[in-house]
Amino acid sequence: MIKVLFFAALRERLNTAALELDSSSFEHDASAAAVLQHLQSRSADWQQELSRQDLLCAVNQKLCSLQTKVGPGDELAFFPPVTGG
Amino acid sequence: MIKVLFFAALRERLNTAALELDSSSFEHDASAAAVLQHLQSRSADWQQELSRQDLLCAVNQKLCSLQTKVGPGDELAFFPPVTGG
Amino acid sequence: MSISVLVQHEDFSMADEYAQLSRDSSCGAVVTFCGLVRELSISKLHSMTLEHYPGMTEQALLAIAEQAQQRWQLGAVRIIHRIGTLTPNEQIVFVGVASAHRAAAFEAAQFVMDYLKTQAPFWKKEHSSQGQHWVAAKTTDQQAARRWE
Amino acid sequence: MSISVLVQHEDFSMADEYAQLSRDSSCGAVVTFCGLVRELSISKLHSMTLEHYPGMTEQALLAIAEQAQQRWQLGAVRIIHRIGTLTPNEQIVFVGVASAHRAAAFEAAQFVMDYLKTQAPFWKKEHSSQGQHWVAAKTTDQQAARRWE
Repeated sequence: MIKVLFFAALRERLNTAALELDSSSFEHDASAAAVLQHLQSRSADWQQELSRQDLLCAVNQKLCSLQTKVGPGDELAFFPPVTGG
Repeated sequence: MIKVLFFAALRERLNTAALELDSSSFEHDASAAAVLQHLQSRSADWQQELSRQDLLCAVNQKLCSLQTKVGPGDELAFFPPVTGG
Repeated sequence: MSISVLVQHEDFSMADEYAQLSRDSSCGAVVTFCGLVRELSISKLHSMTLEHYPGMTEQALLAIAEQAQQRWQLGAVRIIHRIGTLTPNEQIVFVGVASAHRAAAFEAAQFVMDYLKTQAPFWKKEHSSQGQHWVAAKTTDQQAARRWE
Repeated sequence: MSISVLVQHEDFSMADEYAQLSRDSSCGAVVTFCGLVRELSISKLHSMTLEHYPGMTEQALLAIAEQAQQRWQLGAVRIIHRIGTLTPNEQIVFVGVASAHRAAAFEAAQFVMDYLKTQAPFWKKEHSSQGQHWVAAKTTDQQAARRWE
């Protein structure tokens, strides 16, 4: 399984906080971009929300680029630019 | 009268905290440099202590250059670089 | 060198934090930053909700504090960030740095805030007289973070 | 905008100062700096005496705070500097700045400290196990002040 989390405005717009994907549906060395593409294909809404230029991605709780490899047991997160502080 | 003050290490080395000079012994538009020169001429010790490159000067409680004009009623101060904070 | 980060609902005490930071007898400089919930210019703010990414947030703050420690000679770095619902005038974030030298303390505190603003997963939602909306990220914060690269 | 400076023998309370600074509901950022008496590396420090130039010192601090106010948009600037005899771990100086923006608060606090260090007439004398001596001015402080010119 690959765990996917959404936060803040993105969580609200997708109406989804978390979901689990079957990692066997991805290639062995799939990237976060491949997972994102899979999620975008779910609907026109998801396509739109997950195509924002400012979307941030974390793999296993670390900010990273979409080129980062992901596999079984990994935790992926997508979220808007952070606004703490 | 021109009031002259010394502070910190300079006050200790000159063994003088304050003195008053007769302003009539200076030219009308005398500068702080003229007062300093007068003080330096008092003794070899004063000459040495008041010739330090890092000597600071204040006229009427404002840091200023030795070119600043001084006259009757003015307060002059000479002191080493400040070390507060 | 002491590093500590906290993500909590509860308020914090500036006095307690400062007392802790000023204990190290080799550090002559203590710099603190406090961020507070402020009024909005265009509408009346009722409250603010702070969402975070549990687990990642703590790691991100710790990584930022560790980077500060590597860049400057510091005695202590402390970061506290609140989550949940906050009302106007409440404290949101505390950053405190103790160092032997003031330049290091000032720079490290700024560095921590600049990185926290752009890398720590927190999101603010404002609830005001004009409804609720997510706060937009500022390009000035991105620029501020970039100067440390 | 509120400016206030104090030169005093008495200690000050960081908690009280912070409470005062964080009152202005338009200022979301409060930066504080505290300088403390620290141990010496080469000898045991017994105490430190702070001499000042009564009258000029207060004016100099006020002028520094006013320059900060002209350079940045600030809600409040507070400067407290102690004089007389201080022992290790005692507080020497407090600078607090409140602003709508953190960059302004950080920069103004640094500016005030850099100028205070090079322009406010205070002189420190250390009394240690190796006798007493006047503290020498640091070229790094001169350099720090020059960056604001």
